[in-house]
Amino acid sequence: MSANATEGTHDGEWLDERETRWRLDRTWSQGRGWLAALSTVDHKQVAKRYFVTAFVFFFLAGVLALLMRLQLSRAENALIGPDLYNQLFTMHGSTMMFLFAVPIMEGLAVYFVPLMCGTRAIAFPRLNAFSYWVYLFGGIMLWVAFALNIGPDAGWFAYTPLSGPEYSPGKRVDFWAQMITFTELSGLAVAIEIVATIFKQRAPGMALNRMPLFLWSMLVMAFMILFAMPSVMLASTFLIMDRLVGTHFFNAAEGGDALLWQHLFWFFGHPEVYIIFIPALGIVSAVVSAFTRRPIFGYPFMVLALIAIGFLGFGLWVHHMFTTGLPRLGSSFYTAASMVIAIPSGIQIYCWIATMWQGKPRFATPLLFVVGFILVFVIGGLTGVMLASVPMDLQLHDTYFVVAHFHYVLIGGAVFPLLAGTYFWYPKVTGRMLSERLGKWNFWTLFIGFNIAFFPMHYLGLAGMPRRVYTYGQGLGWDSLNLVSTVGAVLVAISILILIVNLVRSRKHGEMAGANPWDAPTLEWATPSPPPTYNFRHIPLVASADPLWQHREQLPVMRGLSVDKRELVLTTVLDAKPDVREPVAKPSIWPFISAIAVGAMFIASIFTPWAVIFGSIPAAIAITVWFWPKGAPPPDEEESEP
Amino acid sequence: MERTESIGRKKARPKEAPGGHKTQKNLWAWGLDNSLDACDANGITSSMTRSRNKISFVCLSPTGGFLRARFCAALPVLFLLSACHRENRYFTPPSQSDIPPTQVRMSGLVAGEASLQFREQQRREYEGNAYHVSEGKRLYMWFNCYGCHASGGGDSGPPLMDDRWIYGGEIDQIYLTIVQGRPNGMPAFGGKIPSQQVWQLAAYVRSMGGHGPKSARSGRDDHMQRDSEQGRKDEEIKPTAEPR
Amino acid sequence: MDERSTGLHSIGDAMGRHAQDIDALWDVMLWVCGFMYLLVVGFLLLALFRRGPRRDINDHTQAHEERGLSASLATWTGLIALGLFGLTLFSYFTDRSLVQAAADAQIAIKITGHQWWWEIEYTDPNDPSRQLRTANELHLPVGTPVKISLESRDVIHSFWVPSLHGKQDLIPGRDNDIEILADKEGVYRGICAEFCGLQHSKMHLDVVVESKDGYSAWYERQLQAASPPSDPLAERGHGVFMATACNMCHTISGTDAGGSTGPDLTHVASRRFIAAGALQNHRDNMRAWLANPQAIKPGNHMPIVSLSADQLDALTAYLGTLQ
Amino acid sequence: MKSPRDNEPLPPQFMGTLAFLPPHAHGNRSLTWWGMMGLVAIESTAFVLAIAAYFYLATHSAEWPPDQLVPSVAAGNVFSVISVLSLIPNLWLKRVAEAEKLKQVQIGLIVMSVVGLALMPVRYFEFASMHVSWADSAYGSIVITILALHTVHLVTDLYDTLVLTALMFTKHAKGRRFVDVAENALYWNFVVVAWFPIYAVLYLAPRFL
Repeated sequence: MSANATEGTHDGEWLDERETRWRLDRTWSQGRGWLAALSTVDHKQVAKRYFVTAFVFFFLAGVLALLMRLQLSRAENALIGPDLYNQLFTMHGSTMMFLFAVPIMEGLAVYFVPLMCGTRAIAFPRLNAFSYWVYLFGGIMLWVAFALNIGPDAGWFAYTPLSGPEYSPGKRVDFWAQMITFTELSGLAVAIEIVATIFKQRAPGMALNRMPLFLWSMLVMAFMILFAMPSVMLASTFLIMDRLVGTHFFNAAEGGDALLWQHLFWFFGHPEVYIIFIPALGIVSAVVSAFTRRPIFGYPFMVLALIAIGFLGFGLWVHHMFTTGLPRLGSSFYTAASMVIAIPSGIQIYCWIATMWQGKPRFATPLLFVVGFILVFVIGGLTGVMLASVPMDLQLHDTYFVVAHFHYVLIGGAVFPLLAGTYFWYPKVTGRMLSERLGKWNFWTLFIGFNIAFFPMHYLGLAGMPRRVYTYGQGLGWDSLNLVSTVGAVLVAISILILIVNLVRSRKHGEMAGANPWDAPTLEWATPSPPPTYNFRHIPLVASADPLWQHREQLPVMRGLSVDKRELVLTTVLDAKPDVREPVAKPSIWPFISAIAVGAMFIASIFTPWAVIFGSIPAAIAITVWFWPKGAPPPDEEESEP
Repeated sequence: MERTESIGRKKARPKEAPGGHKTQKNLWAWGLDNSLDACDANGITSSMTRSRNKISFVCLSPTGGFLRARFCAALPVLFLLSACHRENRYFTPPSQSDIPPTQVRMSGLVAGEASLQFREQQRREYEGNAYHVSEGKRLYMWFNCYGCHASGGGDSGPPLMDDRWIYGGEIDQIYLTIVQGRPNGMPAFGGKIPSQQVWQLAAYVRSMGGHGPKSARSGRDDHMQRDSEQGRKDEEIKPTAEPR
Repeated sequence: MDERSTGLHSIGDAMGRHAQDIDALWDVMLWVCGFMYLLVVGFLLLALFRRGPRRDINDHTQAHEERGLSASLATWTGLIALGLFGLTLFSYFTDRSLVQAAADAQIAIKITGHQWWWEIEYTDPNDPSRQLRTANELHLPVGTPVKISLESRDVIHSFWVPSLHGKQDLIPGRDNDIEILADKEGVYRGICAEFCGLQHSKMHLDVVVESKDGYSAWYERQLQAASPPSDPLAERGHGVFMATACNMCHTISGTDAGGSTGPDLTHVASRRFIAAGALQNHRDNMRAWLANPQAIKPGNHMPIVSLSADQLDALTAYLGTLQ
Repeated sequence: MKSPRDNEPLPPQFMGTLAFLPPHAHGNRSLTWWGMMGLVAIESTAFVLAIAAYFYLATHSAEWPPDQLVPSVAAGNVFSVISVLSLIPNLWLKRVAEAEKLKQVQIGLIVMSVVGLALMPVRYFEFASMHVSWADSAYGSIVITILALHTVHLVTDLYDTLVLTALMFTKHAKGRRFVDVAENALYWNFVVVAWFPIYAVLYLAPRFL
């Protein structure tokens, strides 16, 4: 019976590779046309949408940053007024954190985790499609609001009571709070998928200690999302309830407390930084390994360091609140905890450099960005150590020193690795190489421009310049360095334009990449570029952490999965022994429709609390249809997705 | 004064004549747009907008590409228009006269065509703007309206959140009441409170009674909610979704 | 405005005990962190460009230097831990010394944050009647520890005078305080450091540290009620002040003006700046401010009051007499 | 896919077959279980944080609850008793679902649907027995919010149970659907277990704080 045909065999006879491929292509086809485009559940397709969407938001938020730099380029500049400026920096921060940094890391996970695991699909592919749509709608909502002058203006941290009903009239902050709901819902869904994929869908033989460091970092990130994001969802719910239905969570006069917001927000907000940073560590490990042609030195230390960072990241939130007058002894504890996190970070840095020491570095663009990452990020880490100290923080808190610090951490620690990853994996995603020449330009303009833009801010902060000011007086002595900083920002913008040119040009005209252009060791390179919908024609059998370096002639694989049904193999958590054959969901339009229903409910609830009740009905219907099994069930099994 | 007519129900938004009340420097020069000018593109507003404090990203929408066109087309125009005005922060008074055309009339119940038009205009201008209403709320506390009228429930002064008005409950009538004062204790604030602030107060007073678009009204206060035992009991019996 | 007139506002210009302690900590931090950075960069460059045997994946000989690298990883980790431990200790003891209260603060000051200005109240512990209210300009005697209690009327602000001490937030519903001790006479600039809305940028504060005598003289002067205007122009300005919106929000003691929502103007002419540090206090600036405060601080709570040119001149002249 | 020669991956070397693996499994061998655990982790965190917020606000208030408005405990007790008792049919349902016995599963689902429906009016009275509105004070806000948060879980699980009950009476009632039923039963356990700290916070804490 053909429905039971599996790769390698057909009714006991061998299927040749051609036939296998043809059948798999047919079985896993995502279809054509706009309906198919909205229905796709292919994790790579969804991830590409994440990439593009997040990059567009990155670009837009970058434009806002440029506007702010123009405004600050001289004292008493009248280019932008306070109302717009406040919206600009709020939008810049919110977009960069919620609509760019986290989603692009999630997108990266959605694309590469299944490939590195050697599986055919991500766990819960329909949920994955749903989470992308929710993210997209949330982002669009925020930016449409901004275009309509309903842009939030209370800062990306939205401290109460400034963001509360009395001091933020209108709907601006409500849109911000709902955007949080959208993106966190999306993020939480992705986290569940990543955990399930990594724990249950690794290729047979890929025991935990053979997992690439990239997978470890994504696993830690996913766990951090699970435990950090509920906090901000709760906080933003409290906020929007204070604003819309008159609760008193943050109203001191009625027993509420303004600092409750800060605790909840930073209990999320600090892990958030690590949620962005830890995947970047995974990228760096992958790139360093591939471009020095060595396995990463000290693999167990690296894994332990990642996990340690994940845990410690939850113990630091109070260091954002040293100036609020909390008990000093408690604060000192957070100083110590914040400093301790430098140890695992230091170990990681050491292990990468040690790998470079042993291996034969190849100075391609990805490695350049990694070197840039180390040079820039370590500065950010060290200024972080300074800020962890209570007395230092009393002086430096909320100054431009902090602005410099976290841009060194986030651009250094996330954007540089992301660009390394972009140059590294673009061939896998598109099948073509990015231009090395433009890549080098991209790197040097970014590296130089970034330092020109942000290094002077350290000094500005020490010179007393506070954050979030739309202008500053003449005679305060802040003019010239601000101008320098603006020049640097322009250089960064040029660098990003070079990147865009490179990305667009190479899509059509880049050199063909082939399956493994860098001779990298992990499983995503064991399949053609770009990978087929089903990722792997045969499920790899893994015997080491660097399977493609171990096997040069032939790749050990397992046969036996169906070629006529969407199937993948579940393995055991620790040793990755094959355990269960799991059906995979087919494309469906219902995640998209559900996302619309949920989005409509969220947006309507800004205007009336009743929307939560009435809006949940269409959402429930849509989600039910999504889960309801379709078609006649086969004798003993049918496709579906929980 | 320049007014433009609506292209449909509810869409008309009076805009003020050109005047020297731009608080922020012109962004045109930098090629930046103003969302109100996006309204202009729809032929709704007048030639001049009051506050250039918005960059329009309608042309740079977040998704880019194919989604953009579809998305822009789907934007409900009405929403766009109301949002433009509702969320603006107007820091300076309009340059044209905002003194009600009809003069002192104690009953305030009869109004001519001109004053009806004016009333409509001021309602849209002030009641329809979240910032004005919230400024009115601040001034309500600052100028101690609270002292006599409490949070609208009334105390030694009459309540402001019901439908019973001695001297008229329209925005221009409330304006005149504040400016001229009324017998039995309401002082005249004319000359003591600048005209725009009086309008803001009047808009806030109107919003206490549930007038004006809901999305422009203020949320709860950041101080004690209960002025009196009575108010407390009311709230216990029936929690309101829209607390004052 | 030149740099001298704004007062010192840099963390490096530490003129108070607390700021000096923190500055000392900064120096240590800078050296330790700088040293660590150089180590990293040196190791990185060496790792990338060193000559000598390198092995890639095809070379299966067990790397000889593996052991050496492991040992130096331990050293490196120990070095980081040691450095951090030292810094934590140093930070901890600095913090102890910061919170060590001086025996008895001799002057009690309360600062209340408003959107977007500072209200300052002095109380004389010995004589409650000698209480005074001023705004945006804090006067302190040199070498005297002062305890300032910090409150907010609306949103969260943060009190920060970089030359004297770190910041402390003013949070509605909470009582915070900060102790400062200025060692040198001079003028220092205070800045609101927590984002507080539209005019967060223009919410500055002048701290004038004087000799003890100078301070007492200032205090006595500030306790006086405003002297009645002498020349006719100022007289007219007084009339304008009382007849228009001004006295709804501002107090001038000795007159009928008793508004409490705006800064106390009894001695406004004695202050160095107006509008919370936005403008130097002289005639032209005052007139421009009165004519259109929204052009100078868009969104601030002082409305545009329509006054004729004559009225403006008179009002400016009157306020100029309030020394 | 048009690809150059070197886009072909390494040729396969077949090492074994996966063909004999079972098509579905229960408990932590199934993906559904892991998805459910993810949800439980998220929601537990939300509950823990909400409870933390409760105590945070309590320690920052002079009077807790304001005006000694302690909630009446009757409805909460009824809810607790019913939900504890519901664990009996629920655990049984989970067992029969894992054994894939259709008839028993159908019965169990109906019982659990009835239990869920029965709890709804009780929950309604619980809101009333708080004697406080969310708009009264921070106490009212957090109490109502925590109760509402738990109610959301209750309603979600009830809806899920109703849908599964319908599903198990159709032709789809086989194979993996039993996994879904078992995991839904697991979720009900979570909803019940989560109730106890919430009960303690809502009803007992105001009496002892």
